[in-house]
Amino acid sequence: MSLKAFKRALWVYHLNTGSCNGCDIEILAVLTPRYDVERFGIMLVGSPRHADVLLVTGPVVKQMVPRVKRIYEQTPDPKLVMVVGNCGIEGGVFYESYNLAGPVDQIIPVDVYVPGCPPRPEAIIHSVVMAWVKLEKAEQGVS
Amino acid sequence: MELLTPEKIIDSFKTALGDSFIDAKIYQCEVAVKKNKFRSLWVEVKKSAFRDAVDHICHLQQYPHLAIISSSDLGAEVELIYHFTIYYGHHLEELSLGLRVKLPKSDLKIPTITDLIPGALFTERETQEMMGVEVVGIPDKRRLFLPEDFPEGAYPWRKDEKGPPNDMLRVLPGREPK
Amino acid sequence: MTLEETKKATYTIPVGPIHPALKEPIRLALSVDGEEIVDVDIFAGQVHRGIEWLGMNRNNPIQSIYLAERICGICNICHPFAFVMAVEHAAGITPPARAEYIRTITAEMERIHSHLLWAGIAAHEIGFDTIFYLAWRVREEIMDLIEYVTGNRITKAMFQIGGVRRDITEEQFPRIRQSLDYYKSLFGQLKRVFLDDRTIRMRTKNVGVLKREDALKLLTVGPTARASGVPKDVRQDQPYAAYADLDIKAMTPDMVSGTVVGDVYDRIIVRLLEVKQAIEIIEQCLEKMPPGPILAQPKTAVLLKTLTQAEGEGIGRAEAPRGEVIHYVRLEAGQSTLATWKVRAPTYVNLMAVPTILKGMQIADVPIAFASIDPCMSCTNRIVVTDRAVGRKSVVGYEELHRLSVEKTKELPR
Amino acid sequence: MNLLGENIWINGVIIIVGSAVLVFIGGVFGMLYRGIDRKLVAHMQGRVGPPIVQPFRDVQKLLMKESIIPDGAVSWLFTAAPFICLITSALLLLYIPLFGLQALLGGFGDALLIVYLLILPSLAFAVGGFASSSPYATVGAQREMVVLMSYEFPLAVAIVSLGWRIGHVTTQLTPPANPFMFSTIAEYPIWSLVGPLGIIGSLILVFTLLVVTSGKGAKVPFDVAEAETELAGGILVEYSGRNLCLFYLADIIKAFAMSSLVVALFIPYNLSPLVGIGTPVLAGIVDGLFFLVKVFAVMFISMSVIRTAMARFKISQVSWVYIIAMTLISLVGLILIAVDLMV
Amino acid sequence: MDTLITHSSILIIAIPLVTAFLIPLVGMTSKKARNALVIVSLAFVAFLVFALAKDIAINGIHIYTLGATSPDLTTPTGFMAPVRIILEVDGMSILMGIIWSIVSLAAAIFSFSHIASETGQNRFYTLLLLMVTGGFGMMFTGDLFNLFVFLEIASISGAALIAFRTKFADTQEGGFKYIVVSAIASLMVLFAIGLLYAQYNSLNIGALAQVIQYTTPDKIALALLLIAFTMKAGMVPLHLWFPDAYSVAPASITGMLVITSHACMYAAFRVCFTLYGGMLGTSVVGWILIIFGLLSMFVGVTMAVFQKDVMRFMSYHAISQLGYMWVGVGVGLAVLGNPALLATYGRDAISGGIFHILNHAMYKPLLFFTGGALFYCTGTRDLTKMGGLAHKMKWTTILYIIGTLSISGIPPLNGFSSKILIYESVYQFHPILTITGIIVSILTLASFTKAFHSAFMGAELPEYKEVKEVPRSMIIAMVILAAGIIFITLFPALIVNWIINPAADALINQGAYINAVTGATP
Amino acid sequence: MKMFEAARTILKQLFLNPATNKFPAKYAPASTIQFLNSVTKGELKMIPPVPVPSKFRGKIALNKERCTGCRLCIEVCPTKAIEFIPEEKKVKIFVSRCCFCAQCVEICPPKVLSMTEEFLLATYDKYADELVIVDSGGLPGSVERKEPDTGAAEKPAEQS
Ligand code: SF4
Ligand code: SF4
Ligand code: SF4
Ligand code: SF4
Ligand code: SF4
Ligand code: SF4
Ligand code: SF4
Ligand code: SF4
Repeated sequence: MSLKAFKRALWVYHLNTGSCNGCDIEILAVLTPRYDVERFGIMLVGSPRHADVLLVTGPVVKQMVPRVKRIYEQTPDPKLVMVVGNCGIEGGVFYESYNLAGPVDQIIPVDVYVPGCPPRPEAIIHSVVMAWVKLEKAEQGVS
Repeated sequence: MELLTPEKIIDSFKTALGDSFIDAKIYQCEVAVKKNKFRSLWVEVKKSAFRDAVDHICHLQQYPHLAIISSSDLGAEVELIYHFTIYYGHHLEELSLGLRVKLPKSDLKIPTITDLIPGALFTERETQEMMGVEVVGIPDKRRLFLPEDFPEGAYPWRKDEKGPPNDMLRVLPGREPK
Repeated sequence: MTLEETKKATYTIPVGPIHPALKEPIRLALSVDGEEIVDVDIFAGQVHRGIEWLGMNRNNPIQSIYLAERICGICNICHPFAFVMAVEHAAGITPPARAEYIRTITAEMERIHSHLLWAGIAAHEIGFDTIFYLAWRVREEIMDLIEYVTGNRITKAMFQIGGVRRDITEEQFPRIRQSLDYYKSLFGQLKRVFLDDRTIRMRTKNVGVLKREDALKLLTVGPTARASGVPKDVRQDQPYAAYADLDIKAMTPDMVSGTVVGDVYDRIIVRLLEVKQAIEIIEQCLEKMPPGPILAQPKTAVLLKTLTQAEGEGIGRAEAPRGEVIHYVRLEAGQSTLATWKVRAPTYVNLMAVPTILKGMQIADVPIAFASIDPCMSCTNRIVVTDRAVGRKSVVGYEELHRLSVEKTKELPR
Repeated sequence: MNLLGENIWINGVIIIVGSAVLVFIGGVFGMLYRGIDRKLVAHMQGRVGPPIVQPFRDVQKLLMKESIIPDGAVSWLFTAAPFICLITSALLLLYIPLFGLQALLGGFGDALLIVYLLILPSLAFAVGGFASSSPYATVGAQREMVVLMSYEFPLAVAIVSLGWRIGHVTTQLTPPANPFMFSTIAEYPIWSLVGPLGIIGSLILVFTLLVVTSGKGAKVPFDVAEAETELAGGILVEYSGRNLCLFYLADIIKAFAMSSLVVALFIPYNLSPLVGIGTPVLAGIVDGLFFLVKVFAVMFISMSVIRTAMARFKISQVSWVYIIAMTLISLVGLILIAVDLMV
Repeated sequence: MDTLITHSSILIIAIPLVTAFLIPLVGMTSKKARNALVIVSLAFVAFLVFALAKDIAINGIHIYTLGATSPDLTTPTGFMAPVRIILEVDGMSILMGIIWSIVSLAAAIFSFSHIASETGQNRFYTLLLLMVTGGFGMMFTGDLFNLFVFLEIASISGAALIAFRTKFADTQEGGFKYIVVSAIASLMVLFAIGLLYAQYNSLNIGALAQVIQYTTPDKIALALLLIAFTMKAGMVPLHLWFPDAYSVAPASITGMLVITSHACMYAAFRVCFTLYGGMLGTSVVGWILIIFGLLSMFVGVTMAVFQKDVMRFMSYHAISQLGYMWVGVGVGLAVLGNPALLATYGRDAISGGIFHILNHAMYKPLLFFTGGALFYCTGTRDLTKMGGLAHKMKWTTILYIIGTLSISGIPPLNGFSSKILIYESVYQFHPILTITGIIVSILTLASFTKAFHSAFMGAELPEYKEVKEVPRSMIIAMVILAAGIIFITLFPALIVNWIINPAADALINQGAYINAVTGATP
Repeated sequence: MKMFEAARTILKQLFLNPATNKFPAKYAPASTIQFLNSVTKGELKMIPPVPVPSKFRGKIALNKERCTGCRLCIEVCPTKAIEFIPEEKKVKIFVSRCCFCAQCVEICPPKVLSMTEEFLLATYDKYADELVIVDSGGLPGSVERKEPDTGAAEKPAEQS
């Protein structure tokens, strides 16, 4: 199975698990004319069923755990998970609380981390490049 | 509507509440270059006269703005401050008015004011779930922020044994707890 | 969602919870009859992070500035702004005047970015993606400016108790003015696009009406209140920082349209006017900026000590793009952490108006009507996952998921 | 209508092979046009936009993805709907003249058949939505039905008016020609039959059809059934992988077919007679290219520009636009043509 | 065989009649035997109908004179006009006969399970067969008075069948309404017959047609006949009783009632084309049929949208569909006096209308049967109470879809073939007719999809956990009709050439009918 | 004419250059690995991201040698991103926890911390070596990094 087309047509579902919105607006910014990731075939979709990539932000509060898992399940294979922002990666400023279950990689497997608080839009694009490299390596590994 | 000075407001509280009026203070500072004044007014009343005090505020302005109820765990008692702002809509005239009531931990009850100020509902619900203060007569008893499965009888803002149970506290992996 | 809910006549459509209204995402349960909304219930706290608790359990108030900043990534000037003011009042610190001006400038820059962001999202909500792109493209200018002035696009980290952390120097003024001129030249076009366009009018006029009475009763703040004709604006009523030196007037829609309806369209007007107002405020600030230090106590370590010894309480109020932010702080002597910290975000109160706004509307109006109070931003649509039992075969159980995730964390294709 | 013609086998083989080729070519061009459309829209929005081959990549990717069937769904319908949707969309290509040639099955159906055939993909689409049993998909499917109903009003008026006017000429012929046949329409283009009033009337009908095309293509402002911000993808919420891909393809083909229909009805001209190219091969190539240009023009106006320049309507506004406004406008067109006939 | 065919027309009427009276006897012995008897007799009747159809296709109009030495001896010596009871079967009548035989057979099979839980089943089948008799009689008779008699037979048995399920209160009301309407219609028919008889001393249609003058009493008679038949057929604005009666009958009977509507429609056509025919030189009557037909289409479909009761919902659609036939045939009637127009589109319009009768007779009973199946399984006719049934009733769902596609005229199904025939002819009369037709069929589709969603789609409902697919006999009955749909779908040209066009010609060609009965060489 | 305002604007836009900054390449390369290799080899040029201003706060850097181990940075860090290494009396910093507030930079008495301009940090491993700062050496722009020379050489507004 070739991942060639897959990697150049990544549809993204954005999932906020309790972030501060900072990362979320930068994710949106990535779609806008200045950065325009649609040129890479990336689209934001409204349903995880259509998604290839889950963009997760936020430190995962307890209420969100089942939802995060369900969305992960609803996303058809093959899929990638990218965590945007340090609070999703390691909790960031929210590292200690009575209502946290994160970080994200404690709940679902994560492929690419995008550190930053929030990362610049280019950093998010860079993470896409990293994802491509990962996919290409996986493909080489298979063949 | 007549705009009273802070001092006059304190006087009007005294006349309206009589004995139930406990204390009041005015905080004032000067801002920026023109040194205009930023003032806030803090009034403390007895719990019994709490509703009268709110009623009185409603007479100072028809729709006083209730910003939030803050609550502090002072050890033996819980202090609630109802943060009002009045006289808004007038340049430089607005006042922040904190209405302070102290509740002994043995009797954590406060009457609702949603009948006077419908918008007080959210903050009353929050106070109820976060501090464990029972708001008597609140029209919507549900929790506001805390999840369904949050343990009964635990209140995040309490600093005593009723605070969030230790096993709930979670320090994300990689950091030691404080 | 249970079965009854999927069932005919009136059924319930869940909106949320992956949505950060308030300080936290939110879930709305809409009871719908056909396409009409008959009832709305709000479930807040879907991603309650316990920020106030965190703040009360941190080592010192300086750390809490950054917590306050992350209450929300959009208004991350106004929360620290209100927070530091509250701490300053509690500890009796007076920031230098220059710092007040710099604070004001950043706050107004944020207002521009936030309103443009909102404009884009609002357009997106009504499916007008071109305007979304236009607004966000125009917004990049202010983002660049913010990055230029503060060092980061989103989280600005400008505030320090007793002042600001970075100066705005004379050399930087031209660059700032250049951006402001850009916006001034563009304002006419923005106004035409938003106020004259056919489809936008069709989707926003008489949609999501909030009457003045209701606005007052439900304690709404910010553009939501002002669009309903309540001239409430902290910058005007109880001015703080450099606003006290300027003469600010609360913007109401009648300034453009002559009447106040309180619908989504009016909220657009108010926000547009405020963009213009913000530009003017920044210009005035640049003009009047006094010289002097930018911190009351430049040594952070000393500041920490002062704060540990301070005792008192204070309230800080700031007019965020979405409305008034209030922080209450109580400090106890000998204790470095905050004794009490209470935050009131504007959406907190505005949200109470949502049922009033939505009732009687169509499903199609929900995104735009809800977005019009600007609950941070609106991903009312980010809702797919309902609690309904469509969970299908669970591909992987929790245990396995956990294992998988741990493995993946380790497996490193280098 | 005579399917039982002689040479049934030869005809059958020709038809089957021809259909496959045609659908393939139509699909490829459809995707290409979708790519161009996305590119142009992006440029109009000040962006670079995806490469033109992007739709091919999307399709390829969707095909390799897992297709999940949700628990609550009526699974056989849920899986059948995308197939039906694609097949019926592809069917359109067989009945509409493409590339300046006759329609492959042109002898078996005419413009009125197309009016009905156009319903099928939308119907399959809606059924798929109903079968997903998700509230969003259900609302989406209901909206799809409303939209379908709404634009069928002006569509019917436009096509029947056209046929009626052409029929005034062609039914007098011996033997009379069916004015709804595309071959007849091409032979007697409406513009050559009518006077100035009729030209205005016909222009109005063209306008109607363009707006209908926009709705048919389910693009903003008429994309209420999928409304991403309201319904999170609407009908398609529960679809994934191959099934989603089929819908995606069907949508692309439908848009292409719809634009070709407008071309076939109102711009049935070929370039080769005009510039006087005699050799059939060359003429074919020229006409084919000219056809692509015409379709492009229709698509650009009815889809790219409209969807860039407008906000999404509410469902009530969609039905208002079509049922009231567009229907009245198209009736005005009909009246003008009728008046033109009298004077 | 020849003898059989010679007598087939009377046998077709007689066999059900005889069987009807045998049923109580056989029914006492065994249920199975009775069911077998019903099937066998109806199947045999169907066989006869097809045989007769073939004969007519080859030899032209079939005449049968009761009591005459030779069945085709219509005019006894010494009489100028036929006096005996004459059956006259032409292309149009036999088309109706074919329909009636198929639907009644399917209805009977459907009833076996559908009615199984009711008491008085013998009575049910007796009535059913009587109704079959009445129907055939109406279609085959060549005599106005006999038409009246058979109409009465069909009406009374129909009313009794509607009210058959006495355990539901609304059935009584429905049956009552039906009988009242029938009685009024009968009275009007009887009065009209009186008017005609008084003038011309004859009741044989052919004979009358030959001599009719179109005097004022004739006009009154025409109006009365038309009102009576259109009322019984449920044309707007005389449709109000229609859903009330149709929705409460057992579904199998509703299916048959649809055909009795067609029979009344047929009677109206006969009156217009064959009886008055060339007399109606102006297009007034045609226009009346067209306008009320359009009204029926629109009112029917818009009323249907609001119905929650699945059977009422379908009844309104029946009204709407009947409108197509009125319009199609009406256009033909309107241009009957103009041979040129008749040739360019009039005949096609009539063919379309008639073809639509055939198609409607397939999909509408099918849809009523699926409605009955839903009722059978859920015990309710309320669409809003149903849901998620596709999970359980796959066959019913598929059959419903076939019916829906067909009624909405979705290509390539049969409903489309007839509609397109109508559209492509009537637009030349007036483009609005075609536009309305298309729009109504879209509305039809929309409302059927809505009902489809309410009943079949969505998650499974807990209250229908136990629901199973309906019994096999009901499925078979529905499949018979679906097979009819598919057959027509596959070979529309065949059907049009062999059945529909002859029927249309039979209507247009008044002379042939007259000649057949008066014996003059055409 | 107002109604056509939008259409005119967008049609005009059709012929203008898009506002997009094409980092790192206009379209997705067929093979990213090859693309990156060619970039390292200098055969291809990567289109650079929007330049960062001088005050930009990117990945943190630490001059380990001069760290005194005073722990003030730990005291003030809001994310617990800084860990003390007791054996060496030095600190290490986890970039994947940091919130880039630079508060530690400000408080550090010997000024051995600084924020660099590096922000393309995406990674497969959040504890990768480059994201755990132990020593960045005598970093360009650590102590040496001057207060921003403001105003000079700032990029002008990028868009029309
Ligand atoms: S990483 Fe930072 S900016 Fe991003 S969501 Fe978390 S706290 Fe907000
Ligand atoms: S700020 Fe208040 S509501 Fe928000 S997370 Fe913290 S405690 Fe909860
Ligand atoms: S109003 Fe919203 S965006 Fe602004 S700070 Fe509060 S939560 Fe953030
Ligand atoms: S885009 Fe992100 S921050 Fe904005 S509303 Fe949606 S989830 Fe929230
Ligand atoms: S995903 Fe949601 S919030 Fe984001 S752009 Fe789309 S609709 Fe808006
Ligand atoms: S920059 Fe801020 S968050 Fe990062 S290590 Fe320094 S103090 Fe901690
Ligand atoms: S503050 Fe500076 S010197 Fe002190 S431990 Fe931290 S890095 Fe080292
Ligand atoms: S120890 Fe005190 S004097 Fe020395 S650098 Fe730190 S704060 Fe300044």
